[in-house]
Amino acid sequence: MTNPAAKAPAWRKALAPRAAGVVYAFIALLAVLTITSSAQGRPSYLSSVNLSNILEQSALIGILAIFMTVVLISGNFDLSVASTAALAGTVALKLIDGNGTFVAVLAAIACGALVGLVNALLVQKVGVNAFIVTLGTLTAVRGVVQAILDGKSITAHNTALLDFSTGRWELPVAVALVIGVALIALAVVLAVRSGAVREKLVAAWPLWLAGLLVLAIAGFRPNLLDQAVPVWIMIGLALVASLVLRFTVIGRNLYAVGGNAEAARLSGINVDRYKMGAFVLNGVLAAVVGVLYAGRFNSVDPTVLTGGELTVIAAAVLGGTSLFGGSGVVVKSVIGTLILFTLSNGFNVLNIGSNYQNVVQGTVLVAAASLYTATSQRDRALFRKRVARKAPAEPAPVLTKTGA
Amino acid sequence: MTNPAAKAPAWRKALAPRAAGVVYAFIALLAVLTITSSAQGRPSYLSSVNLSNILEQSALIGILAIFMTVVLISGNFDLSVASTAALAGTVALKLIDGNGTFVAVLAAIACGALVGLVNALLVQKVGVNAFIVTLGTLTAVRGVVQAILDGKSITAHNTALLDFSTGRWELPVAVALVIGVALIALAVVLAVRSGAVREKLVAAWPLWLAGLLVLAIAGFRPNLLDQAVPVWIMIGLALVASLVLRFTVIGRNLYAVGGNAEAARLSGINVDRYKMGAFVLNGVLAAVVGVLYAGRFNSVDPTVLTGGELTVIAAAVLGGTSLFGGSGVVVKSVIGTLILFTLSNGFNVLNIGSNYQNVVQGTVLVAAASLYTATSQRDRALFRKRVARKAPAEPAPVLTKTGA
Amino acid sequence: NTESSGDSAEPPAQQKQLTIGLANQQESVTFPAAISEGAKKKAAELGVKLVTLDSQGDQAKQASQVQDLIAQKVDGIILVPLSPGPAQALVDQADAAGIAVGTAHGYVGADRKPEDPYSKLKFIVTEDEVGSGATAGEMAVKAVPNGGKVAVITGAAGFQENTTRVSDFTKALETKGGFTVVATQPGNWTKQDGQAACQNILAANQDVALFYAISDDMAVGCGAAIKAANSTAKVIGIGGAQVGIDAIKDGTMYGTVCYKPFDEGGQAVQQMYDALTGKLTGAPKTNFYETPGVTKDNVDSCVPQW
Amino acid sequence: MSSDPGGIPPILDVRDVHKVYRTGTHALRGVSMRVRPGTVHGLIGANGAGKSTLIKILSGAQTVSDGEIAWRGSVTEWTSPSQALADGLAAVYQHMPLVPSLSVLDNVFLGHTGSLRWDRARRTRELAELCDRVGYPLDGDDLVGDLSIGARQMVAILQALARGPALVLLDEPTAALSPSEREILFASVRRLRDTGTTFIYVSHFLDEVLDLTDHLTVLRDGLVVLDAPTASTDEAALITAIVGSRLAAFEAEAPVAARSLGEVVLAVEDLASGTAFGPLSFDVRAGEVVGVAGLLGSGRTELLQALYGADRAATGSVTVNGRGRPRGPQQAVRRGMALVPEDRARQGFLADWEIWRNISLPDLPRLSWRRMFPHAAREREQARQAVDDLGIKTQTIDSKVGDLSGGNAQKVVFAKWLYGNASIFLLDEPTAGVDVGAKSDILHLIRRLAARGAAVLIVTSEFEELIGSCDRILVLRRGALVADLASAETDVHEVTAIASGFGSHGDHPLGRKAAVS
Ligand SMILES: Nc1ncnc2c1ncn2[C@@H]1O[C@H](COP(=O)(O)OP(=O)(O)OP(=O)(O)O)[C@@H](O)[C@H]1O
Ligand SMILES: Nc1ncnc2c1ncn2[C@@H]1O[C@H](COP(=O)(O)OP(=O)(O)OP(=O)(O)O)[C@@H](O)[C@H]1O
Ligand SMILES: O[C@@H]1[C@@H](O)[C@H](O)OC[C@H]1O
Ligand SMILES: [Mg+2]
Ligand SMILES: [Mg+2]
Repeated sequence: MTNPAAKAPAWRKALAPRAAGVVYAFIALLAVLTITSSAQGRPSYLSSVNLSNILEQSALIGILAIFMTVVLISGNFDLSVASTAALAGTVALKLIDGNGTFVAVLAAIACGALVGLVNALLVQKVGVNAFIVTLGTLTAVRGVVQAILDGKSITAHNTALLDFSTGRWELPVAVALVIGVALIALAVVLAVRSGAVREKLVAAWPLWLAGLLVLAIAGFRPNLLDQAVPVWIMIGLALVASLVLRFTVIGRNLYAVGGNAEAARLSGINVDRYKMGAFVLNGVLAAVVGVLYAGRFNSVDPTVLTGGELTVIAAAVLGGTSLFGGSGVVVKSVIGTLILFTLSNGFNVLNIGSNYQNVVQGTVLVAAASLYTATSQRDRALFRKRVARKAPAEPAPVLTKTGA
Repeated sequence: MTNPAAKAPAWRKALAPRAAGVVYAFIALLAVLTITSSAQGRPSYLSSVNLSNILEQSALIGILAIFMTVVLISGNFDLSVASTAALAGTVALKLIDGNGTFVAVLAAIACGALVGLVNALLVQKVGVNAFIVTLGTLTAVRGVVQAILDGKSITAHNTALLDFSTGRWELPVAVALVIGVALIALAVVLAVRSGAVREKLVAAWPLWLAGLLVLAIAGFRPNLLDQAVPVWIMIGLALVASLVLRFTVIGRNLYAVGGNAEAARLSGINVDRYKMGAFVLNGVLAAVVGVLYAGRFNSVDPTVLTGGELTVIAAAVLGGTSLFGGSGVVVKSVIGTLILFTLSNGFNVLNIGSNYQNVVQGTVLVAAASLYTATSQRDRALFRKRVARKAPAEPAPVLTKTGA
Repeated sequence: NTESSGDSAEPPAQQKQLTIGLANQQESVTFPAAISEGAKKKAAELGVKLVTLDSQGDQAKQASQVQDLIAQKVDGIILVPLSPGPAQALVDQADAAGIAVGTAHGYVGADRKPEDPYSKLKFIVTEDEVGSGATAGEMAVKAVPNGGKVAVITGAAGFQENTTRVSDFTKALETKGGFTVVATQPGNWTKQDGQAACQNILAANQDVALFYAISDDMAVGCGAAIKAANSTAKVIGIGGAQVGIDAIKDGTMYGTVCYKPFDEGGQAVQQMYDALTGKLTGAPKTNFYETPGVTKDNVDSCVPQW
Repeated sequence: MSSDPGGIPPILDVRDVHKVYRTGTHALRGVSMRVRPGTVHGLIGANGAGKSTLIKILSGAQTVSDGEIAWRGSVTEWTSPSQALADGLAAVYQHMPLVPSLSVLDNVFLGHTGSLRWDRARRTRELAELCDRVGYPLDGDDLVGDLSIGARQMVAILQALARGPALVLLDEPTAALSPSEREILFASVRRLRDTGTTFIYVSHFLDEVLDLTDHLTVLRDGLVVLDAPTASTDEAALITAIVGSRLAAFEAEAPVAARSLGEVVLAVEDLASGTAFGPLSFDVRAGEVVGVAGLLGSGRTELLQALYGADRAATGSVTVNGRGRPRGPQQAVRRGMALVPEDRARQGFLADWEIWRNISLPDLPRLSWRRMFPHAAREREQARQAVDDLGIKTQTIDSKVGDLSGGNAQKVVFAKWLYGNASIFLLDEPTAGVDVGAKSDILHLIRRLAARGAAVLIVTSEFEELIGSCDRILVLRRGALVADLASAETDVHEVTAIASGFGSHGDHPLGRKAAVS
């Protein structure tokens, strides 16, 4: 019944607009900005400095987008992240001078975990709609922040957080080269071991492409190896989350729980545990972001990060994450974040009037999403046609069945 | 096998917390506020003036909640309403002095319809996720407002809109009495005609209860018959929308389309038309709200109604509307709106510190939703136990055949 | 949010205790929060009862709060308007109910200037936003005497300050000559977004000599960006907020314009008190309180109030 | 109740189990049953008798209201499927709960514990071995959401077998399978039974049941009405036990008498759609019942969807009651077509809606005042009629269709089209999951429709049923129309052979219209 010969190879599927649309949209955006910028006689849009800026500006929302994606994959929804981050930042700065960095950060993260747990319990155990629950915690937690700060902004004297979150870290070129070579080697080894070298080598494109990218950066843009700490954290978390989602049973189960909770339950998966775990994790990471955010200026005020949740969800959805659960790829959500911040970076660089920025931003958002939705649909139709032309499968073994 | 005795009659279902939870939550909230307020020696919370205030404050968001509910029932999602309203208000005020009220209002409504149509086309025809599309139009349309107003607020000289939206209209007591009596009479007639009088009379509780309410108002609080025009518009639209959803083919099909689009499509329903219609309708009504809003101050500024979409969606979801389509009751969404505004009204009346308002508001939101989710679940569990204990199996003919 | 103050203070020669309502913008924002603090303190001094309500940035809510104050029959209302156009309708309502209204940190009437108060007001206490822009411009001309590239960081799109605080700033630069404004970009009133805007502008224009950020928060963010980019650009802010004053002291910022929301709130209460007790009569006047420019040289003259 | 030959202790002992659903339905009313190890234990009964309920209780998906269950001699109370799975019981549910957004591979090994690492290579190997053993090829990379319903059924079966369970609960596994997959399944069941695996097997196909099982339990209205070794019963006795009092109404009917046929109402010319089928051509006349035979994936479902206008990619010409090819289902309905889709949960009904609202959905304007204001009384009357006509087992017409048993839900989907103006019926597996009594009712109904002048196109994998009820049979193979047979002149063997590609017509696909006999 299935017809393997007629199937497009995996790599082609992975490169199809349906799967990689957000990447193409990002590349297109960068191309447009680069060309416009150079047409206006400005310095190269793709300079190390500018690229680093975009990364740095995206880092915190990017981290939130990673774990929002996890929550969305699990089939839930979390509007409370920005408030949670604000609370964690506030708690950290309130405590750091009196109790030291360790206690402050721990307390902040505990707050995040607590908000996540409250969300988790209300949604999974009481059964209230996640939208209402997290809208409630969004409001209530923001209220707690306002009550703590009482209309004032606060600044800490202890600069440990400041130093950490504004610090930079450079990946030595040698290490980068080693990583690049290792990635390519891994792709080759995997391909050779499997036999079908050509096919496998193509299939392993993310691996060797990443390797080449790292080598290219190390070779031609070594400055890009020097990044702010939050950027490295975002990259590290994206990597870990991707690996866990892709290569562990936990990841599989999370997708299953979000894709069809009943099917997952009947297969013996503890649905509540996964869904609640995603909420708590999201709370914890929101707290981490809050601490990094507070650390950036060692200061918070009551409106910190207000409205950030919509940006985060937009990034995840732009990255192709389904709002109905069961699908999503964290790296694509990070690229969704990068699109959003590249856009505002582009406005700044090209000096587009602030009154028009929202018009452009909204239009680009919809255009990007339309572009890859439309092409992926055409793509599917094309794909079907192509398969049709292929030779039919061999007849199945016939088992004549006679009626009783 | 079937056990009719164990089945709850329809009226009991309709009164169960699961179905009417938001009504109970609203009544509970009013009771708490009334008691607290009188314990603090303040004027009666339920005074005509205060109740009118709540209604007036809720009216515009209430109207938006009605049609957001329609969109949600159809299985979609619309974040763009607040921006659309802002645009319509801006257009109306920009045009009214030069072109007269009629043209101004028409142009405003056309803008609303246009935004709705763009949303509809992108979601239903291009196939982009409704969240991303309407987040895009939210942003872009707000940008257009900002571009038109360029950071300034504007005021019209023509006061037609102002007079209309701040006007009041009084339902004559006699008419109210007639309506009240008519409603009760209708309930009785329906019951008598159907035969099972007692049963039917109980089932028709919304009818005669509404009748009694109207009579009570006419008799004891005739001041409440005098309301601001937007309040009457909200009541009128809620009535019309309820009747259409409940008693017409259009309404039935809308629920079908949202509940299972594929089944609806194969049953011969034009799914796209319904889903798109809901978007356009929502755009038009958002425009009406925008015009009323602009009329209220005869003035708009670029930040008008920012963030209002979340309040609207919260009201609808609080009223029990599903975010996944196929279910929702507009009157309950209106009550959801009333809960939200009663809450902030209560803060003002009870003088709760502004720092704590968000804490209380968030908590009440979640508590209200939890309350009726939890009770409706317990209700089910209790019910199950009770049934299990009764209903002994009546012996059925058993054909036991023993093996050879 | 109501604070009753003045129970302890000695009631002045007045039969009935006066009640004043303060309809504030958004008390989770530090500036209006400080207005409220100042108003409370002054009310306590004067033995006036102050009812403060917070619209949380919502125009409709501000309208219903004014309604609530009217229903409570307060003697006077101090409005901190979210926006001049819509606010006029509120003033009309209060006036119709015979309640005195004045504004703080803003004025009413979409097509008016703050200098020309709406006739139904008793007074306006506010900053001279246009004048502050001019003050910032004068500082800029001193900071970069030889001219050069300038970038402006505005607040979030849609705010009136984006024009009022900028128009006379640019005029001052033009008068002096030798300046070009290479970018005007929003920093959304926050440090973080101010930092991002400045980073991005610096990437495109390495030789910007001066950044003018129309609030101290954004200016501080901008300072961080300048430092990271090893640029020598100078930053001027507006506000005289704690962060701004600290940044001037440590050299991150060149200067700012000193706003005093606490005093402003107190002054508004005083004006209202005077209006209610008959000391303030006649056509309404606009009171621009002093908003001096502050640099390292005179930084101690500006005591941060928010 | 049951005999214990040989005195082998049962591996599973169900004792006086009751189940009351939250709706108040008392689905099981004291069921006892003993299952001996290494046997295939048949569980049969009419739609709504409680079979699936019992399966769900045994798999831990539902809990008992009363009574107890002993597994390997000790009383157990599974409160979640994971516990039953851990004890070695695996189920294939009637409604096939799979994760559509995941691949076949992910689904087959869903919920497997052991290593934290998701070892794709190993699982791929295991899937290949499993497919080999079962004799059914599946591509692990396919998304389950893209599979036909039959293939999804096979995935569900492999999912259960992949755990190497001691007891497999099979709830109507063959309802969506064609004869060849059925044989594949039976071969596996027999092989596994011989190596000691125990099966509980639910089916409405009595021939299958008699052929495959060792022992039979018949449920009716939540009670055991027959419990006996298979060898000691026969089809007639089973039918009596299953349908009880309705037996009188159930009579095997003589093959369709020759009728005079009307005009051609459905003319198909060179219709094709992508990979699925075509181009093919045929006619259907008023009053004619035409069967479409073919193996799983032969394109039958796609053909019906294309005729109905539901497949935008289709090309070719279709004439419906003298008018052109419908551009969408809405037009199809207006032109008098009706479709009973094969995937009822996804395409057929709204699970949260009552029976009466589901039945009136396609026909609402007709039941409405001024075609706009639905007449609830008329809708309900029609639903009551349907409940009677089709023997839908339910407490009231207000029950949600999602709470009905599988077969009864299928009847609701069928009932949607019965009372309107439809004159061309496209029926995709209309009797899937329907009990013997109701199946005969439905086939009678179809004949009555034809007698009234309707044209009917039936897709079913029950070739015998086709021959028994159709005038003509079209055989599809890999999307090509390979034969057009008068049912009076063919038999199951021939149809099966042609469908599989071994028939005399096999190598000569009929590209053009076949003559109507
Ligand atoms: N989730 C549920 N909630 C309420 N009632 C249910 C539920 N599932 C089944 N029932 C009812 O329980 C009874 C038994 O249903 P069950 O699904 O066990 O029947 P079945 O024997 O499997 O029928 P079929 O052959 O049609 O699959 C039916 O009356 C059905 O309506
Ligand atoms: N959604 C889909 N996406 C891709 N291919 C599909 C899809 N649905 C069906 N197909 C393919 O189209 C062909 C025809 O399938 P179809 O369901 O029409 O066959 P069928 O004869 O009705 O079989 P079944 O008995 O499984 O219903 C098969 O090769 C199937 O794999
Ligand atoms: O200084 C600014 C103030 O004037 C404005 O009203 O709100 C934002 C503040 O930062
Ligand atoms: Mg069943
Ligand atoms: Mg099929």
